[in-house]
Amino acid sequence: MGLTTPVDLSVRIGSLQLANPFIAASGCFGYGVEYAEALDLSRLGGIAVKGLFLSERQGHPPERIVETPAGMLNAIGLQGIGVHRFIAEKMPELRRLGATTIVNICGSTLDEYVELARILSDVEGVAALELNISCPNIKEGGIQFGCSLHGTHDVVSAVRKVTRLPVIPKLTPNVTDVASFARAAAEAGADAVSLVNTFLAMAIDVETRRPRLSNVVGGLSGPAIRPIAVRMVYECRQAVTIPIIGMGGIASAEDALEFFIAGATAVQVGTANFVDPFIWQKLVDGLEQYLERHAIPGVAALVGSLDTTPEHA
Amino acid sequence: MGLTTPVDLSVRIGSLQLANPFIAASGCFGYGVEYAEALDLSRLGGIAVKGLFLSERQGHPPERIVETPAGMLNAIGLQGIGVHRFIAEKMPELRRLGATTIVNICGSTLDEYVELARILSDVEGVAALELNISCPNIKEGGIQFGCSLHGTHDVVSAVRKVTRLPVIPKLTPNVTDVASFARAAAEAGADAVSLVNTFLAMAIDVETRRPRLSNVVGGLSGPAIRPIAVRMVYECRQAVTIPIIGMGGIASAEDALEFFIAGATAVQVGTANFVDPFIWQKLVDGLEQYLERHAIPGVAALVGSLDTTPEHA
Amino acid sequence: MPVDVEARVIRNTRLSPDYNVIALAAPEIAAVTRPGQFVMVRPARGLDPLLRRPFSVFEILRDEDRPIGITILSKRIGPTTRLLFEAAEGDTISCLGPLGQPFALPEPDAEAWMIAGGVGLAPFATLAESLAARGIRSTLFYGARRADELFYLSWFEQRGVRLVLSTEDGSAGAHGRITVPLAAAFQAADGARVACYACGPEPMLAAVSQLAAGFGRDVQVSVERVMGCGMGGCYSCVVPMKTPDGGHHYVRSCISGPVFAGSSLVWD
Amino acid sequence: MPVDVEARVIRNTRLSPDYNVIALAAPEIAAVTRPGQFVMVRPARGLDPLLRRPFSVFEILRDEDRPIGITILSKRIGPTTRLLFEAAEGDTISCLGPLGQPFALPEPDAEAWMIAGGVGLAPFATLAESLAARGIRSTLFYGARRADELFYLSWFEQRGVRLVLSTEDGSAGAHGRITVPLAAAFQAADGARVACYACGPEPMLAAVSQLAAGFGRDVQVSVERVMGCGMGGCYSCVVPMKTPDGGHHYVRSCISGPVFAGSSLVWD
Ligand SMILES: Cc1cc2nc3c(=O)[nH]c(=O)nc-3n(C[C@H](O)[C@H](O)[C@H](O)COP(=O)(O)OP(=O)(O)OC[C@H]3O[C@@H](n4cnc5c(N)ncnc54)[C@H](O)[C@@H]3O)c2cc1C
Ligand SMILES: Cc1cc2nc3c(=O)[nH]c(=O)nc-3n(C[C@H](O)[C@H](O)[C@H](O)COP(=O)(O)OP(=O)(O)OC[C@H]3O[C@@H](n4cnc5c(N)ncnc54)[C@H](O)[C@@H]3O)c2cc1C
Ligand SMILES: Cc1cc2nc3c(=O)[nH]c(=O)nc-3n(C[C@H](O)[C@H](O)[C@H](O)COP(=O)(O)O)c2cc1C
Ligand SMILES: Cc1cc2nc3c(=O)[nH]c(=O)nc-3n(C[C@H](O)[C@H](O)[C@H](O)COP(=O)(O)O)c2cc1C
Ligand code: FES
Ligand code: FES
Repeated sequence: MGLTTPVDLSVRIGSLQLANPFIAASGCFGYGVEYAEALDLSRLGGIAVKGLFLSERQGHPPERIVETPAGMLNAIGLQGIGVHRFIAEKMPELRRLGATTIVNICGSTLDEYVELARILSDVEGVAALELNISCPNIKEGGIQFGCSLHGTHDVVSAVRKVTRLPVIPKLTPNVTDVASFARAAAEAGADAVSLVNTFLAMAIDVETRRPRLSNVVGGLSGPAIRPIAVRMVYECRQAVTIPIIGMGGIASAEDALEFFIAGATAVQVGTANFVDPFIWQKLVDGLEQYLERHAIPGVAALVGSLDTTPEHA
Repeated sequence: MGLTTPVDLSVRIGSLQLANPFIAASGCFGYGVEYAEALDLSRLGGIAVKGLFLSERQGHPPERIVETPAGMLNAIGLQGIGVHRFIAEKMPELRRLGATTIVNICGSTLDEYVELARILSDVEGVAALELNISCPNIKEGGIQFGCSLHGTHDVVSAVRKVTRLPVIPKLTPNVTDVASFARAAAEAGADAVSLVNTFLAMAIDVETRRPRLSNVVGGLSGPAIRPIAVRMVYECRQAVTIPIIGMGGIASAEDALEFFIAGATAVQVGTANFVDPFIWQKLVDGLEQYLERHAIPGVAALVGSLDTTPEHA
Repeated sequence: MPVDVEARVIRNTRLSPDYNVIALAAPEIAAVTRPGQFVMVRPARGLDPLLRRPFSVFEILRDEDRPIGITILSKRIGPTTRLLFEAAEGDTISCLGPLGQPFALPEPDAEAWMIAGGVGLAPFATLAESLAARGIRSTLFYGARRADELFYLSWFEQRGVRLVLSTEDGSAGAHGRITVPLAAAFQAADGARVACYACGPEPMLAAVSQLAAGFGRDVQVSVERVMGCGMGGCYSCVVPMKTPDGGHHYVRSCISGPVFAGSSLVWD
Repeated sequence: MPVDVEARVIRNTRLSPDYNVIALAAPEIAAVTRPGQFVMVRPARGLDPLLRRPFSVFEILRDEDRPIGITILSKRIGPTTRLLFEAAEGDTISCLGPLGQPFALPEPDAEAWMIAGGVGLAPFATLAESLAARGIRSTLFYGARRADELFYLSWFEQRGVRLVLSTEDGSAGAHGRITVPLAAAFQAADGARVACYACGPEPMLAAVSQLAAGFGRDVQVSVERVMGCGMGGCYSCVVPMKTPDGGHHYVRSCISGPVFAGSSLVWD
């Protein structure tokens, strides 16, 4: 890293301080503990654990994923152990390992979100709540909030009332104007917004003329969606002042830099973690080198620094 | 092709009969004549020519395109020669070459669409009108209609009144519920809908911290978007009975088959034509072989034939 | 602890127009892999294909007993296996592993039956070596479509493995599925202590599990599900495991498997 | 009429850590290409990178006068040029062409100056041969960063081309930009009939065009814009061409170019 003044990789999301801006995306990193053998979890900026309902969920039958050009579809159906088993079985290890744990929560009703938030607020080691109101793969949960401005506002303000943890609604990209959802979330008291969740999509096996996913439709993630996700982060940056956690197809430090420059304070990495579970150190190194090369003191100075003045003004 | 009964590749879009279901997508095939030296244009199902305004347009300054994972962004800005020069300079050759010419029209106002439709209705050799109400790259044209149900309805019914040509509004994917737009179009008297236009997106040069496109944002096309486009065609198929022209990332006969099975009667190919201008014969051959192999008499029998019954019902 | 190795291709041997064995320099993986474990492989440089794919570790390569690499037996069915088929000496292939739960080895006084269908042969080379090292008598029941898709027969014979073969077209061994000679063997084995292992297409695993159950026996099956990550991160690779109430729950075959007791899974 | 050839790599010669010359078997293209034309190339098998990229035809390869292929001079700057750098003999590369408007050749009594910056050398090998075949005296003004990035000097010398070199670090030829010796040559040429050709980075083309204009001369410049299709389909590759009213309109450099009169374009 040379002998220059060390650059500052830490970022702040509401009251939450992250050592670096790289967070494992929900549903792409299990409950975190699965990676504890391979990685030092405390070196990640944060870990958004797999979406949790109040109770256990079975999820969809296989096939649950299919690769598509530069991306993948998933319709896992939020299989999960439920919040109580999570607290009992996973949180102790996450605490022990020093993971900055962001709990991604899903409900079928507003009351369930509130209940989940209440329960988790008392749990040591929970750093923030990410409200999954954007999962495209299940009928009953979340997305009816995420596709309505009122729904978004209501669920955020209801959760806001019962917790002092940072509240981070996760926005769906499957809307006409994502910035208006960021605005609704901010007005309802969100500490930050995260985006994007996956794009509703499908793939067909032309030999059998059947959907490739048992759930028929699934969510598209991976590099394919990155240009749309960057645009959405940029639009939200114009609309709100709260921090934005950007994601969608990040597979390298350079990809992450697009999001910071567009307006994200931190980023999540999902699909690329499947391809390279050791990506985290590479992201940190790449960002550090970039900041040093450009003599930028820290991530904060980079956020939203896109220069859109015409080239020959 | 063996000695079996020839399969029927022809399809019908309203009053328009296409020899095969493969149409060159608007903006991706110039005015058609550019390809006349390399291809026999009469062998294509149809050619949707570059979007035309009433008058000439300069378009955006370069850079106008950038490659992204399995896709590309474009912000051409609808550079074009205007409808009058098109009729005078390009239509005679298109007629001579036997091209089935679909004219893609764009207006800044409803009246301009009507005027364009009126002018083109009297021109010999114009087979259909595609209403571009979905270009994400220009501020003044089309998209204000394409992102509003009323706007879509109004422009389609206004055009409908002045022409007997098949009217095919082209839908944007940048909306929450594309099927409602297909419904609005059908109710307004559209003969078919075509979808998808490109996804609003952006790419950033992290070294200069400037957008890669002069227009800042552009439209994402290519294989990357295919799973989303297939899903949207499938949704529209549930919503309307008029034919659907599907597109978005088709690069092989197999890709096209996904669209037919999802509900498209014909398809357009854009970006893949850049990669392989000789793709048309390969698409026809691939489709023919598929139909023969599966003993399906023609494309019509394939359209919307997706089987979504659970695997172990 | 899995490691990610940019493994150099030492050798790529084509066995047929579809099958190849590719030798990869990966001493870190070779040193610790146990029979039944797998690696997540990515031969592409760019984004196509994007995801890794799972492959059993076929052989452990040794240089005077020092583990230096592994081989993969691959059947060409899509983009990754095409790249593996075409890989040239000196290319590098990203290789993450070893992953998953290995086969449980039998007590020294048992014998072992390995039941392979097609490319399901892959986990049994390392298993055969481990069995031989323990002095356990083993038999390979090996079914394929045709005689020329039965590979590595002498390799197994040299290690003292008894072979029972079948082909769908009758061009070698018994005519038909491997379950036919296997049923006869179960019949004959009577009360003998036999550890059974199976790998192959899922209908074969189901049939073998049911056959074994009929004789009051169990089989360790190695299942092959589409895997997004191989590390427990994505929940794509689940298999339905029986629950006491007669239902099932989904378990991740990458970390709880790929080896399961055949009797523990729901086969449909 | 352009054709698409799955061209076999005959040879791949690395000239430096960044530059290579790749020889491709493409007789159909070699037979009809004229100096200044280009091909759209795609070395990838999968979707990454997706689009073709434009490259000047560098040399025409002949087997006893029969055109059998072409070469491409490539500078490694991104994914396609990386694949071209790494391509091995026997690989195939999809190659669409010839495309674009060629250079206009001068009258037999004129002399010709080719002005190349860096990889802008590429269109001048075929041009030099055409000039030589017409008995036209030619000079290559060739600028690069360093001496070891001046390639094919003896190739041009063998064909009777006079060389005027410059390097940015002064390690060969004049120190600095090629416009310095070029300006001197314009000065000296006075009223002589000279056809000027230029290819290189756009700032160089702008400088050369302006320099020439100052001496009442014009230059045929070959511009290098990002191209989506190379066939006139996409309107990505436009350059601003002067209009009589003092404004400009955008013309597609793939079909109206890549060769333009330097005086016809707007340089900024
Ligand atoms: C633990 C494990 C070990 C394996 N070991 C080997 C091995 O040693 N040798 C070997 O050749 N293969 C093995 N496989 C299967 C191998 O992973 C697939 O063949 C591989 O994913 C194909 O990749 P591809 O990119 O070539 O084709 P893909 O595009 O991934 O697949 C082509 C088609 O086959 C289907 N498919 C992919 N994988 C499977 C599967 N496992 N079962 C059923 N359908 C599938 C896909 O849905 C697709 O339709 C193993 C799988 C698992 C889970
Ligand atoms: C008519 C024509 C002839 C050409 N002939 C040659 C040749 O003979 N040899 C050769 O090495 N190159 C030539 N080029 C340039 C060549 O097309 C690019 O170098 C190539 O596209 C790089 O592809 P890539 O995938 O390696 O990198 P890319 O990812 O395509 O490009 C890497 C970076 O360089 C930028 N870039 C790409 N092309 C250009 C360009 N033309 N000008 C400025 N920036 C660019 C991109 O925006 C990107 O930021 C020619 C271009 C044209 C238009
Ligand atoms: C297999 C899989 C499972 C996911 N599960 C969840 C989830 O439980 N909760 C959630 O909010 N997002 C979930 N997501 C979405 C990701 O967190 C992320 O928003 C999306 O994948 C885009 O990022 P990427 O392109 O880096 O993967 C899931 C994504 C994948 C691929
Ligand atoms: C360079 C370019 C220019 C385009 N111009 C137009 C246009 O003028 N009118 C229009 O309706 N669509 C236009 N489109 C959209 C395409 O017609 C098509 O809807 C889109 O590219 C998706 O298809 P594809 O993935 O096959 O390219 C353009 C697309 C590209 C890539
Ligand atoms: S493959 Fe991802 S959890 Fe098993
Ligand atoms: S490159 Fe497509 S029009 Fe020139």
